[in-house]
Amino acid sequence: MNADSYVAIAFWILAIGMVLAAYAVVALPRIIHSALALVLFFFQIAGLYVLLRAEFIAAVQVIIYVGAVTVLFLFAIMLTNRSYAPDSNPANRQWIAAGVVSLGLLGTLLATLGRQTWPTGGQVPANATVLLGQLMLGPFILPFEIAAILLLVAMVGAIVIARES
Amino acid sequence: MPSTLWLILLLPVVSLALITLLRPAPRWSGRLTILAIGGSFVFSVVAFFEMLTRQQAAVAAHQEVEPVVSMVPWFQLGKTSFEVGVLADPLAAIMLLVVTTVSLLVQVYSQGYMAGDPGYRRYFAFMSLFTFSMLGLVLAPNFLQMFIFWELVGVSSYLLIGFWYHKPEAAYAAKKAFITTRLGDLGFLVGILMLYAYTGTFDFHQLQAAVKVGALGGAVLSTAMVLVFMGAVGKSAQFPLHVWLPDAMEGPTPVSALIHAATMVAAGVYLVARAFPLFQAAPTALMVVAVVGGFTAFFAATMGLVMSDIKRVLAYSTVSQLGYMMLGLGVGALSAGMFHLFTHAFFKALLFLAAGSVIHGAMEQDLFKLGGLRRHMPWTALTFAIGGLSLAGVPPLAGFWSKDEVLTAVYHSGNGLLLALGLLTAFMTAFYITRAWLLAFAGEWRGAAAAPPLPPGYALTPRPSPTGYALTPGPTPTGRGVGGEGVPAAGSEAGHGGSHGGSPGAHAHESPAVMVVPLLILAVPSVVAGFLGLPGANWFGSFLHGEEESAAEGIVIASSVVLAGLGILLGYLTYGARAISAEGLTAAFRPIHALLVNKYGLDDLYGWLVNRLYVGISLALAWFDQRIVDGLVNLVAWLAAQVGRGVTRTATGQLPNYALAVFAGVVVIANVVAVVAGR
Amino acid sequence: MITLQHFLVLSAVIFSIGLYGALAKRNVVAVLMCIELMFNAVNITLVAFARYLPATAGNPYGPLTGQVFALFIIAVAAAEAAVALAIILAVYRTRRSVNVEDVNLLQS
Amino acid sequence: MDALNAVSNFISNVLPILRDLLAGLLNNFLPGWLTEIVMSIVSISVFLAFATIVVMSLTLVERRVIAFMQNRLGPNRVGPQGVLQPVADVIKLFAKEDIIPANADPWVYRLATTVMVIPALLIYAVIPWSQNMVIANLSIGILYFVAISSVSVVGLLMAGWGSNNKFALLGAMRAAAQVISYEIPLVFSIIGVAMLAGSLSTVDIVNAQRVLWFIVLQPVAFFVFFTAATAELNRTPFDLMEAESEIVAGYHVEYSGVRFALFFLAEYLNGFAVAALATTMFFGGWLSPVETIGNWFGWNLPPLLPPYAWFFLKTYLLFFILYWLRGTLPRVRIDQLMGLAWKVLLPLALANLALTSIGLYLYRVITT
Amino acid sequence: MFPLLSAIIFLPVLGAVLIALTPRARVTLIRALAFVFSGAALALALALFAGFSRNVATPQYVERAAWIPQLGISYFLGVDGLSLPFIVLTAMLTFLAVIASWHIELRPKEYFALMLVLETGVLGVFSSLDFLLFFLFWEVELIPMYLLIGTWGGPRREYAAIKFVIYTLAGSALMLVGILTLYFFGSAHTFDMLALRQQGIDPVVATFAFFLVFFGFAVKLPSFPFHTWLPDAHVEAPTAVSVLLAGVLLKMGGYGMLRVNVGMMPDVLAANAPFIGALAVVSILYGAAVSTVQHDLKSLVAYSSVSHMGYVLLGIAALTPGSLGGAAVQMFTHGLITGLLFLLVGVVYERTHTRIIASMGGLAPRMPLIATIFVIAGLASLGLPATAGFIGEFAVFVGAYPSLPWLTIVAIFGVVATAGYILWMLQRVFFGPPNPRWAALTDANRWFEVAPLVTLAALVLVVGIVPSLLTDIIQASVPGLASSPLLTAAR
Repeated sequence: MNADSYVAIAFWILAIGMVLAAYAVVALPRIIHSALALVLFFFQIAGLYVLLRAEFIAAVQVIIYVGAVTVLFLFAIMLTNRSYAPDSNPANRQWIAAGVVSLGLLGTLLATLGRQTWPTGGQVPANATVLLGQLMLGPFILPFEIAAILLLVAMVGAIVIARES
Repeated sequence: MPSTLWLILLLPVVSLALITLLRPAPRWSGRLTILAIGGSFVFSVVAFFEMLTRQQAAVAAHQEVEPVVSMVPWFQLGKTSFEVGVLADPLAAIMLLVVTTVSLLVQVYSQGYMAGDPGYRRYFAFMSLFTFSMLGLVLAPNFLQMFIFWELVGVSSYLLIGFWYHKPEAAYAAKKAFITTRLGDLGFLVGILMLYAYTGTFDFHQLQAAVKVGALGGAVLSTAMVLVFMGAVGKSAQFPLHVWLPDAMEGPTPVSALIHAATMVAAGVYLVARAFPLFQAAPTALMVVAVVGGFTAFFAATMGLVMSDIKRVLAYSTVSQLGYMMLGLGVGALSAGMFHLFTHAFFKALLFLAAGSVIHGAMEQDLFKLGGLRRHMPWTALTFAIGGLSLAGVPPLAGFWSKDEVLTAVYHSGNGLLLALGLLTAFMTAFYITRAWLLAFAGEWRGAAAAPPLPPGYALTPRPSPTGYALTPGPTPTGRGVGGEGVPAAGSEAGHGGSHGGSPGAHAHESPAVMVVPLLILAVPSVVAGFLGLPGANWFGSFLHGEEESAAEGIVIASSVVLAGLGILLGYLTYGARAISAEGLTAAFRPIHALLVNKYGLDDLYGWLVNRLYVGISLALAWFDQRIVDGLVNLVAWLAAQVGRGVTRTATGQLPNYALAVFAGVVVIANVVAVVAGR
Repeated sequence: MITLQHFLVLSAVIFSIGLYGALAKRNVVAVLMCIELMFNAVNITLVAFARYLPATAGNPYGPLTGQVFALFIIAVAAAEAAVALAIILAVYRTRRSVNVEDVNLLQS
Repeated sequence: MDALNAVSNFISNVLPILRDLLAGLLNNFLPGWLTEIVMSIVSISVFLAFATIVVMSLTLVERRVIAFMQNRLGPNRVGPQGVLQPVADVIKLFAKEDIIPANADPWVYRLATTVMVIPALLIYAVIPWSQNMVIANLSIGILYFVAISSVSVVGLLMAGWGSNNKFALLGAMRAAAQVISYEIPLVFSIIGVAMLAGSLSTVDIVNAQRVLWFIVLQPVAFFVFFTAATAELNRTPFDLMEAESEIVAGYHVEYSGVRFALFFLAEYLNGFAVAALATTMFFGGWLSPVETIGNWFGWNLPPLLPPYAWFFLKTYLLFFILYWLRGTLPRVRIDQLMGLAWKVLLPLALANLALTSIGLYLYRVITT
Repeated sequence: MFPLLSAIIFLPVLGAVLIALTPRARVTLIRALAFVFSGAALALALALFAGFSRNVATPQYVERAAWIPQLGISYFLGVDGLSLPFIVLTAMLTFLAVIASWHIELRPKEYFALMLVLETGVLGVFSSLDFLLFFLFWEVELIPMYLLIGTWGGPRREYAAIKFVIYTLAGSALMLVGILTLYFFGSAHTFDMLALRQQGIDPVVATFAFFLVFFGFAVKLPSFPFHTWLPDAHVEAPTAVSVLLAGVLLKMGGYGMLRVNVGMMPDVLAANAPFIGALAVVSILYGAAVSTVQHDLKSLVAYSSVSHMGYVLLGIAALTPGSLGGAAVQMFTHGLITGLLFLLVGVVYERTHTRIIASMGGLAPRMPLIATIFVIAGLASLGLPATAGFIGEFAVFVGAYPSLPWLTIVAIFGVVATAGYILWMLQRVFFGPPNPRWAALTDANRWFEVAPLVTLAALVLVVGIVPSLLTDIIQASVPGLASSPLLTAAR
């Protein structure tokens, strides 16, 4: 019962949970349930990040996805869909083709992954969060600033678009 | 000496530049031109005598005379250095003399002839340009410069023929002249390129040296020289490119005298003379020259027999005489050809200027409408007669000696057919010039003096020139002030008073002194120039060659004199004494007459070739361009549009469809890449 | 022993599920949610790479850049979601529908 | 002295010592993994009991304090001075029927309470009761708090939606909007502290205040934090989503019985957590002020109280401020609410951040 | 060192920006800005001309800065004897075009700004020594041209503009493939044009790349059978745009061929010389023949461009030092002459409001200055000595004859055909009896009409009489273009 085992247990619980949650997002007949499944999914993925020693990302994941994005989704659903009917999240006409393509992509990805030998044994530095901060404000300062501008623009844009004229 | 030559060359340019840039008063532009050309003339004389001294020194030393050369680099491209410069040898010196003399006299004459023309200044600018170009051609030390000035005299000729551009015929004739000569220049250019490709030089003397050392010769040289001769054919109006010259008479008469009789058309002859050492090394080419010359001489003379326009008669005569010169050169007699050029320049200029005087005085140039002018314009009649007799080859006038020398050379060459052609030509020449003189000066006035009709809105300005009515718009009679019609040229006022509206014939008058004096001056060399080349005492030939020519042949002299006499007699009998009915002759030879009047149908043939065939092909190509080439382009565009329209159906506007397609594509491509890459 | 490959397979599975949803859902919000699924699937790979790739010489941050990318993706995803939902609201106001198939102005 | 030190150490670290004792005991006869599971269950039970007691105490105190402020008595019948009143309340609530509205979305309706309570409990993982008494000393502790507290928004919306009641939905959306809006100044105010401490870990932050509490350096941040937190907690004067006069009782209008109790529990747990974090970030956490002040003058004063005692003392004092506010201030209007967040708190927080950065930079320039 | 080239290239675009910032109503200021900035570019170009070392074959005034070093792409500028004449020509013609556009009434702001942007694009093409930069500028030039034709053009302007753009884009798309082929399959793996000259490449691949690039340039040149965009574009384009199109844009094609096809792949060119030479000869004669029967004055001049650019192609195909130099000279002189011709057509059209040759006639007495300059331009166009037209043609012939004798001889017939259509056109437009319909017309009498005409006419004569001004520069680099090490190795 070493650390690896805990990681393995946690991974499998999270992985199965995530796949189920993701499937629920796609499959649940009510859009609000899908959204809630998405919340669950986001939470689990945060857990996965913790497993991957990316606590900061995990926190950000929760703050942004659970705290902001999902809320936006829920708002959008609540503002646009007043119905509690059980078929608010239907599939469209091309769902079979979509399934085929998705399975094809999955097969392709899995085949590709299977053919490759992947490196093991990397180590996340202990002060990862600090390093992350240095990275963001050092080598990645430009993308960082651009992301900031992007967010500003997105914010202004979202307000302008959503405002009732 | 080089500076003299440069001065000769550049003085007309100076006048051209001054006229163009300063735009002086019209009469000043005329005076400027005369001054410049006078300067050139003086320096030409200086150069001639200097050359004479050198030549005598060379003869004394038993050497070939060394030409005076002065070169400047022009530009360099690739491995070729293009150079321009001046070259003077006896040939050039004589030609300079001819050109400047005739030019000077014609300019003086023009002051009277062109007086009051709205394009007076332009006329003299063009004349300066022409003189410059001609002198440049004469002084050219290499084929490149020769070609350049060759083209420039061509364009001067174009500008001057089309001087009265508002006449459709003039504009047409100008274009025809330029394009026809350019056709010949094409051969000239290819010939030059061939020579250059084989020797790497354009220079006459280096080419001669190449021939001497055998670097150049055989079929290559022959081909090249025949091609070069094509240029001469075009410029000297030899068969089959002679068609432009008669039409070129649409230009002002002094232009015809200077350019299309005395100097420019002789450039072809000069070219052959200049390249003579090369021709000598290519006997085939020389043979071509002789045959073309001989045939042209005869051929043109036949057409001269039936022309009714006085200038056209002279034009065909020019073609014919140029054929003589070519014939002379072709049989290897450089000095004979050049000598004929020399004398011909004077008497033909004289003839043209006299004809101009006739036109100026009588405002008519149709021989069958003229008549009896000897009473009204005696000086003109006299000088015309002198020129005519010289042309006809009546001893001891200049034409006799030079033509005789040519015929002698032909005789020596042993080619009987060419000799026969030459003699026949002499007969016909005598006949048609007699006919022309008699019709114009003898008898009674036959024409009217009505002014030609005018397009509405334009007023006829009283001007002495009948061929170029001056047109100025009604509301603003002075236009932009180009040569106001009220400005009289020096000395041209005299005798204009009743120049129109009078009774038939009564209005004809002698030309002003400024025109008559050049006639008289030109009459002198027309008479005496031949003594420079007397058989046995051929100063001319020895100057050119540094050695004596072969002696005269009595039989040739005799037969030519007899034939000329017969020609004159026949002419007199027909048109003077009316002993033989001209109409009867015409009727008797109706098919031939018709053929001659129609110029052997060559003009029609060329017209058909250009206007029907070439334009037809061009129209077909234009259609091809529009429908096929562009059609293909548009077809591609149309196909693309159709494909687009077809593919548009897949644009359902449904994002999921698009996304599905994208990812399906991703899957397919990824797998294809994986399979292809084998990974 | 959980290796990188586990995460990658998980990511692939989730990505495919998300793709299916994005392609097959009629509700725009659902489509967007599925796109978020795909984003997150990608993020899993990035963070997993950051965890498992060995550090390279000369780069003191090592594969931590994977986490940086994940952060940027999160930021962009947030911006995207905000704008997309604003658009959805705007569209809903004019068309009274959040059905993807009703938004077909692109149709020729 | 050794004995005294040992006693003092035992008192200071009573819980870790007990835990290690128990774990060592269990290890003797259980396999390692089972020990861990048992220990986890024990810890969770202890924590839950503790949380329940805290909340019960808070409700009681609140009612008494408010009553005092309003010049009345408050509950004083059950037990001495009414200390057992919360127990009575709990029994009453648990005994009530769990009603699910007919039109509700049952799953969402039920899950909503869970989603509300679990994050409230999870926050406590990073609260440092003392140097060693912290459930998980995460390197991103404060961020963890922010992250977890934001989850409750989902619970709010679930409750509002699941009830299928327009008042509930409106209340939920108001609350969500409010919470999200105030989260932004909240985070910005935290960053100032994090910058001063150079760490996001709660323990590190407390340790960074050994010389000076951050309330001195970051008064503005504290103001922003506390205001924003109050708003996040939906407490007066920011309790618009439960404005009875407008939307009856907000998102939990349909809830009753044990589910209502859970909402209540979550609310108070959150409130206490906020107070605890404010203590941690601005008031030196478990650090004894006596010791700190003594250090200024070079005196080696005793801490007087165990660290967790100091911590609780400070936390309760801060929570008292919340009572105080409730007793003093009227409810704000919705536009004032949003305006305060975006136009006052956010600029303040940003200005504070900028000043802190400059100050830090200057400090570094001066000291190095 | 002062970045003279960058300054020349980007001054116009700076002017365009300033114009864009100027209020729409201040037309005079807009014109003045266009005048000043194109004039400044011209002044700098003349400074470049003066400072250029005539006896150095390699590029001068080089500016180089890494741009995308991973791909070997750099911001690499320089002038050599090939590019300098065209830089000067571009600057000058744009300046004159700005003057000639003085009276534009429709959206002058956009017009002048676009014209300046166009100038930047073209100057960039002529100055770039990096292939990708070259391509970038090549494409930059398209859009302003599209808008200029499409907005200020004649009745079928949209059709012409789209045709122009799509045709050129088709060419440049293939050219890009060619560029990439050279990049990926060559040994140098660079976009540096100088380094590309030295690189080794598989002959088959080189042939492939050669024709891809060649097609792009042949469209621009334009060579038969890719020329049909040209008459449409010219007929519809406004005067000044036609001037630039013919005077400058076509030169990009020939320039590109000299720079790329000759400079980098002379061996492929040598192998295909008969084919390309035949294309050239067809262009010459076909262009001349089609010109002859055009009804529209402008499309006549346009087709004459096809014919004249055929000489350029012939010079390139012949691949001798002289013929390459001749091709470069011919391009420059064609720029002057055709620019002048289009200006003249423009001023005539301004007055007559028709370009149908048949409806003109007898214009010369009404507009003597225009007629005089038209005759000068026409004579220059037909290659009269002492005008600029002669130098290029003659040099091409002299250079091409030893290499491709028969094709050259056939091409010389083009000279006669040119004389035919030019003189016939002059005759029909200006000569003959005065047409009362045109009795009220005036001569060119406004400074912005007279100045460009006189300047260009003077230049046509100056270059014709003192060609060494031009040839000294071209001689510096152009004849050596074909002597890449590769070619010498192949032979």
